[in-house]
Amino acid sequence: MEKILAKKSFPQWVKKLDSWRVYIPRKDEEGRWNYFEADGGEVSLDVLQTTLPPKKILFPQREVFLEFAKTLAGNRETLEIKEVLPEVKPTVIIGARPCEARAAWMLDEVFGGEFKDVYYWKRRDQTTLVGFACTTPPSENCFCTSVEGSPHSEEGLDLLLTDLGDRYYVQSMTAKGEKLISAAKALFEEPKPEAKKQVKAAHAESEKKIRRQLKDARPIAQKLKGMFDSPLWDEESMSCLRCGICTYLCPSCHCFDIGDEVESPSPLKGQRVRTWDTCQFPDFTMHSSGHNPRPDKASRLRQRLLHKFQYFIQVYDKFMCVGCGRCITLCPVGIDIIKVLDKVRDHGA
Amino acid sequence: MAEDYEPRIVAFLCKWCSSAGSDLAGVSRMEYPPNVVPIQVMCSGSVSPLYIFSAFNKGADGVLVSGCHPGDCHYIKGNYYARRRLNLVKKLLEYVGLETQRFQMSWVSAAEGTKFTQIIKDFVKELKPLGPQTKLRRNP
Amino acid sequence: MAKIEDLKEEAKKLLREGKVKYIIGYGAGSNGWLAAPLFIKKPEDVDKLVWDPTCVHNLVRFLVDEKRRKARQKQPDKRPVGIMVKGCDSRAVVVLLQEKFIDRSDVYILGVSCEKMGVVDDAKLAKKLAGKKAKRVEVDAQDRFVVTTEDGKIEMAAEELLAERCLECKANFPVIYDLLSGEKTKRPLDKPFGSLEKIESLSAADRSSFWKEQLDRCIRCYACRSACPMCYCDECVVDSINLAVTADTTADEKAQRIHWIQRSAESSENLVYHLVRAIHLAGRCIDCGECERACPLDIPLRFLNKKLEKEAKELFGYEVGFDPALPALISCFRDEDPQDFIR
Amino acid sequence: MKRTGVFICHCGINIAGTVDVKKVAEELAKHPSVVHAEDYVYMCSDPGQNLIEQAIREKKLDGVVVACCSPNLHETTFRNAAKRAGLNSFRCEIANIREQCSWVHKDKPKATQKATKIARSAVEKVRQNESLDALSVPVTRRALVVGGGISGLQAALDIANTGFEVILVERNPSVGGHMIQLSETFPTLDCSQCILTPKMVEVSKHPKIKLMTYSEVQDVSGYVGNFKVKILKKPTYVDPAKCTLCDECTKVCPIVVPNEFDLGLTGRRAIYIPFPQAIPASYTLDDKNCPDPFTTIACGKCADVCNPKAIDFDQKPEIIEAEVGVIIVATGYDLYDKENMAEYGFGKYADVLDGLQFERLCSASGPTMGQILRPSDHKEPKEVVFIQCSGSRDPENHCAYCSKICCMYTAKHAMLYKHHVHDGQAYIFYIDIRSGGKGYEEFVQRAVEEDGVVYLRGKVSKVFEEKGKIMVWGVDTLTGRSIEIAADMVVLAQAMRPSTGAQELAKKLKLALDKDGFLAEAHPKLRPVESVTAGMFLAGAAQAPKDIPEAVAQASGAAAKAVAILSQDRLFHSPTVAKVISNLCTGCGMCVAVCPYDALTLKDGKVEVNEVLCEGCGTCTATCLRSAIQVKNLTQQQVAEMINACLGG
Repeated sequence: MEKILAKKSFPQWVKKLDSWRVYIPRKDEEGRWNYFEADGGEVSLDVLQTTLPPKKILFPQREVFLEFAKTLAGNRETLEIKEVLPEVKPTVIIGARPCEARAAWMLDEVFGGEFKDVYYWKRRDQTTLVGFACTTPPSENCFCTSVEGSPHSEEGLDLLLTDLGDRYYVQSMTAKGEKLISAAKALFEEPKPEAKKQVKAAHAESEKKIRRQLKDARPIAQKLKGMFDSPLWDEESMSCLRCGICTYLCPSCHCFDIGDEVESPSPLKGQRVRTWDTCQFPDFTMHSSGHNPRPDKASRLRQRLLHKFQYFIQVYDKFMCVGCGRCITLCPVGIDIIKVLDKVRDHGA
Repeated sequence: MAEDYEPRIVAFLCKWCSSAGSDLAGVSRMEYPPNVVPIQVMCSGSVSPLYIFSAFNKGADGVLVSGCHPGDCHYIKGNYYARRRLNLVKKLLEYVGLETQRFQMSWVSAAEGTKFTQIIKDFVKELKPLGPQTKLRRNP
Repeated sequence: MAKIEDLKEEAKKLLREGKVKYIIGYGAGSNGWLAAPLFIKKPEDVDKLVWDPTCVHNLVRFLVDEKRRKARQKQPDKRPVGIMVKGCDSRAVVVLLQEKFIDRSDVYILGVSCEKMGVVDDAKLAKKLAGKKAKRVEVDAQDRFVVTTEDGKIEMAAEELLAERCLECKANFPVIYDLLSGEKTKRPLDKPFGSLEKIESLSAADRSSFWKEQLDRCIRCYACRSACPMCYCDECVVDSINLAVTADTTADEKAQRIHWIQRSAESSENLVYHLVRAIHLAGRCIDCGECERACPLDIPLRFLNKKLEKEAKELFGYEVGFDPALPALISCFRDEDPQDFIR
Repeated sequence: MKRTGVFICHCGINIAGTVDVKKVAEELAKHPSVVHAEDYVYMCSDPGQNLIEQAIREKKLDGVVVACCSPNLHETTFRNAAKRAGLNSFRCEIANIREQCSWVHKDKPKATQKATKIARSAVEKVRQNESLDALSVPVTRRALVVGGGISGLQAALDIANTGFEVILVERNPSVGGHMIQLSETFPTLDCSQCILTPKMVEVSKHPKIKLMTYSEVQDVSGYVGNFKVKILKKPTYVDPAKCTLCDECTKVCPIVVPNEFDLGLTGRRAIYIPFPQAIPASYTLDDKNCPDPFTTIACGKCADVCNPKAIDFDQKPEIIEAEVGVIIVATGYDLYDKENMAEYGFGKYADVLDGLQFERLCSASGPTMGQILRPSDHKEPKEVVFIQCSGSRDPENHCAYCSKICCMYTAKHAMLYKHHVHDGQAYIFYIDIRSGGKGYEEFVQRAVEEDGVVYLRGKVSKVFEEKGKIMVWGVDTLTGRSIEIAADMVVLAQAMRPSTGAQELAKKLKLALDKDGFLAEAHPKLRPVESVTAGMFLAGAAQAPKDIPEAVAQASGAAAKAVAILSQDRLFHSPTVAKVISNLCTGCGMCVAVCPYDALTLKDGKVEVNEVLCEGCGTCTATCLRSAIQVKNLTQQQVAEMINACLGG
C-alpha cells in the first residue's frame, strides 16, 4: 500500500495512535537526540541520528527472566521460581532509520530461528517500525550503501516515509503498517503517479548523499578469513580504550550476559536478569579458570570485526553492520571501522 | 510522613571505643530506639566508603560510623584516616543530593554510653521527617 | 600555541638511536576535526605528529596498556616509551609515579606547553556551529580560534571554545618532562572551581534531581573508566567478577565475589557506580576531562571529580599531581584536619 | 560454610525479657546455611556450653554463632567450648544481643527483630570465617636498652636481675646521663652522685649486662621477639683495660674545648675523662677535636706520656650486630636551646645560667667546688633571680607543655643558694607552683618559710645588664606592681626537650613521636610504657618531662613489660591479620603508608604482610582502591553480607 501524508497532518496521525505506545526521536535541551515516549507533545521532523539506536526498545539493556525465592514451610524448603515475561503493549517506533530497521531484522534472525527467544519476541511481535528514508544523511559517517543497505531500505520496516517537501510518501510493507494507516485513514491520500516518480528520484538522490564509502565489502569479508593472526589487529587497536561504546551503541550488536541479582540471601530472594554485555570488555570471555582466550585489545577488536564481517555472513549471508556510523562518530579515540577495513583490503597488496 | 515510619540505620562501631561505649549504654540500662543495627569493626579506619554506599544501596535510611576520639585510637591513627576519608564521602553524598543528616560520624569513647544513646536518639529523630532513603537504594 | 619542531627533532633522534620503544603522540584524526592518538615506531613517521587545540586526549592512559602488554610478555622490551603530554596530562604521569604504577625510567616525557591556550570543547564547538561540521580547528597568531567548515572560516575568541577545564587549569605547561616545547607561561586563575558553583548553589533536592537526570542516562559502557589513566585497576571493584583469577585461585576465593552493585544500568546502581569512581579518584584525578569527553551520553562526570578535588584542596590543602613524593590524599592526615561534621 | 549452628541465650530474663528468643531461633533456622538453632537459659553455664559442644559433634557444625552478651565477656568461653568439640575456635562468633539490644530497648517485637538481624549478620560473618591458628614466633631472650641515664640504668638492672641478658647502649663516653650532673635532689636533698654512682658501678659489673658506651644504634629491623640491631661503636682510642687513670695525658694535651659535663662552665682537653666517677673508668680521645681541625696533625703527646701504652690511634669505628627480643628506649632529655631564650639574655650575659649550669655551680665536684660564684667575676651573688617556665607553657613562642620538674628544682635551687649564701636573697618568678608529689608541697613551703625565698607571680618582661648588675623587670600580678630587681645572677628553668638525636633514633626504630617530639606511648592512659611498636618500650624523659622517681618507676615498668616477653619461649599473636590478594594488588603503596605498625612492605611491585607486626586494624583495607588487602575473618566480602543481613527482613 502506498499513500501520501501531509506533513502538517503528521502530529495528528501520531496522536491518533493512542492505542499504541509510541516512541519517537526527540532532542533534549543539550541537543542530544534520543528515543522517547511520545506523550502527545511536539513531534520533531528534522531527526538526526539518535545516540542510542531503537535496539534499546526491542532488546532492553536489562530484562528480568525470572524471580526466585526460597521459603521454609515447616521443615520443607521450597524454591519458588516465577517466570517473568514482559508485558508489552502494542508499540510503534516512529522515525527509525532504514539502517536501524535492517539491524532489527538481524536481531530477528539471531533471536529467532530454531530457538526462539521468548523475551525478545514478546516485544518484537508487538512492535511496528515506521522508518524515515534518509533524504539527508543523519550522520556524516553514514555508509549504509557500502554494506548492502540503502537510505531508503525497506528491510525490517513496516512503513517507510519519504520526505517530499510538504508531505510524506508513505509505503506500507506489512499488515502491521497498514494498521497504522487505518488508525487515521482520513489523513492519508492516494499518491499521484508523479509522486511515485518524485519518490524514486528522492531515493536515488539520497544514495548519492551518503558521504562515506567502504569499497569491496564482500571481498574484504572473504579476505578476513585469512587474517586471524594478522599483526594489523595489534596496530589498529593501539588506541582502543576497551570501553563498550562501539558495541553498546551499535544497532546490531546483541551480546548479553545472564546473572542472578540476589536481593537477600536469607531468606533467599532475587531475580535472574539478562543485561547487555560486549566483546569489548576484558571479562567477556573470561573463563573461571582464569584463562582468557581474548586477553588483549587486539583480539577484541578483531572479534568485533570478524563477527560483523565474517562469522555473521557465514551463518546468515548478511553483514552484521548496517553502516550507521555510530561507532565511528562516538569512538573517543577515533577508531574508524571503515579505515580499519580499508587496511584489511589493502593488506599485503 | 507516616507516623509508623521507622528509619533503618546501620552503625559501624569500632571495637575498642564505640562498641564498648555502646556496651556501656547497655550495662547502664539506658534506652534508645531499636532502629540501629550495629556492625562491629576493628577500627573506624577500616570503614571503606564502599560500606557506606553499599548500606544505602541495600536500603539503609541512615549510616553511622563511630570511632575513638582523636588521639585515643587503639591503632594509634586509624581514626584520623577515617576522619579524612569519610569527610570526603560526606561531601560527595551531599553533593549528589543525599540529605546531609543521613550520613553521620561520631567519636564515642568506651566511657560515653550516654553520648552513644543521645547520638542514636538524635539520629532517629532527624531521619524520621526525611522519610525513606530512595536515592541510592536499589528497588525502593 | 607552541611550535613542536624541537620536539619532532628529539623524537626522531630517540627513535633513530633506539632510545625509546615507540612514541605516543597526536596525529591527524581520520574523521572530522579532532586529532587522534598516534603511535610512532619509525623516525620517518615523526612528521605525522600534530600539535593543535584538538589534541584533547590524555595519552597517559596508554601507559596503562603498555604496562599490561609488558606484563604479558616473557621478555619485555624494557626501553622507555616516549609520550607527548600537556600540562594536565603530565600531572597524570606524576600520579602514576606517586602510585608506583610506572617508574620514571619507563617514560621519556615530551612535554608541550598549552601556553595561553588549551583544548577545544567539542560540545561548545557543536553548539557554536549549530549543525555545521568543522573540518579543522586552528589557532591564529592572536590566540583566536579559526574554525574551518564547509562554508568557510569562522573566528572565535579563545574562551568561547576552550574546554571548561582549560579555563580552570592549574598547569598549562607540564610539571614533569624530559623535553619541553613552548613557554612556561603562568596565567592567572581567579576561580579554580568556578564551574562547580552552579551545582553547589542548588538545593539538596535540586542537586539530587540534577544528578538523577544525568546519571539515569548512563548505559555503563564504562567509557569513563576506560579513558581514565587513573582507572588502571585490572579489575574494578564494582565489577562482580574476578578477572584477576589465576590457576592457583581457589574455588572459595572465586566464590567470594563482592557484589557491591549490580551490572544493571538502573538509577541506584548507576549512582553508586559513579560515587565509587568519584571517591576512588579523590586526590588522584587531575582533571584531564577524558571521562566526560568519552561519555557518549554527555554525563558531566567532571563535576563529580572536580568537587572532590575542591574539597581536598579546601579541607586538607591537598593538590594532586605536582609532587610524586607526596603520599596519597587518603594515605595521610593532618592533626588539624576538620572534624566539625563529627559528633 | 554451610553448617552453622546458632545458640540463643536467654541470660535469665536479661535477654529473654525483651527479646523473644524462641522467635529469633525460629527465624535463624530459616537461614540457608543454618542447620541448627536453639535457645537456652544460660548459654555460658556448663550445661549451656555442653549443648554447643554436643551440637557441633552431632550435627557436624562448621560454624557457631552464640547470640548472647558482649563478646568482651564470653567470646573466649564459647570459643574454648567450640575448640573442645573439635571446631576451630575462629569459627565461633558472638552476636551481641544483650548490651546492644535487650538492655537498651523495651519494645519486644522490635527488639526481637533487631536481635534477629544481629544474629543473622553474625551468621553471614561466620559462614565465611577461615579456620585460623594463633601465630607464634620464637623469642630472642635478650634486651636492648638505649640510653644510660637513670631510666636506662634502672631498666637494664631490673631486666638483668631477672636473669636475662641486656645490652645497654650509651652514646656518651660514660653512663650517668643528666642525673650525674645534679648536685642534690628534691625533696630530700640527698646527693645525686652518691645515689647514682652505685647503680652505675652495678651496671658495669653485672654479668648479664653488656655495656656499650660511646656507641649508637644505627639500624633496627625485625619485630617483637626478633629484632636485629646494628650498633656503631665509636673509637675512644684508649684501651680501658690498660688505662690506669693516671691523668698524665690530659696534662700534656694542647687542645682545650668546652667541657660538656660542666655545660661549658669549664674546659676540658681533647683527651679526657668526662668526670672522675665515669663508668667505664677510662679516657676518651675526642676525634672531633683531635687532631686539631686547623692543623690536622695529631701531636701524639698523650701517647708519649702514657706509660701503660693504653692509647691506640689505630682504633676504627666498629659495627656490632646483635639480636634482641625487646628494646627499651630511654634517650632522656636536653634543656631547651639557649639560642631561643635571647629575651632573657641567655647566652648573652655570662651570669644568666640555666638550671643544669646552676646544678654544676652547687655541686661539690663542680667548677667552683660547690661555692656559688658568678661565672663573670667569681664573686658571690647576693641577689639571684630564678625564672620558671622559661620556654615552657608558652605556645605562641616556645613549648606549649609544662616541663613538670622546674617548679621543684627551682625551689631546690633557691634553697641551695640560701644554704651557700646565707645573706643572699632569692627571688622566683612563677606562673603557678605545681608541687604535686610526695613531700613536694612541703618542700616548697620550706623554701618560703625557712629560707625566705620570695615568690613573685608573674612573667619577666625584660632582662638586661646595667653597671655590672643584671636588671630584671617584671610584674607581680598578685599586687599589680611592676618589679625591678638588680640581680647578680639569673637562673632560667629551661623547658625540657627530647634529647638531640632522639627524633633520628625514633625514625630508625620506627617509633611515633608526639607533636612535641617526645616518643609517643601506645595509649596515654592504659599503655604508658609501651611504644606503638610491639616489643619496644619507653622509659624516662624521652616520653615526656618527668622527675627521677617517675623516671625510675617507668623504667621498672618498662622492664617488667620487657621481661613478660622475654620470659616466654614463643610469642603468640592473633591470626586475624591482613592478607593480600596478590593478583589485584598493583603495588601503589597506599596501604603501606597508612599501616601504623609498618607491617606492610612492597616487594616486586606487590605488598607483603608481616603477620607478626600486623594488628588487624584494617585501615589498609579501607585505603586500598581495589580491595586487594583484606583482614582475615573480617573481609569486605563478609562486611558486605553483614550489611545486607542488617537491612534485610
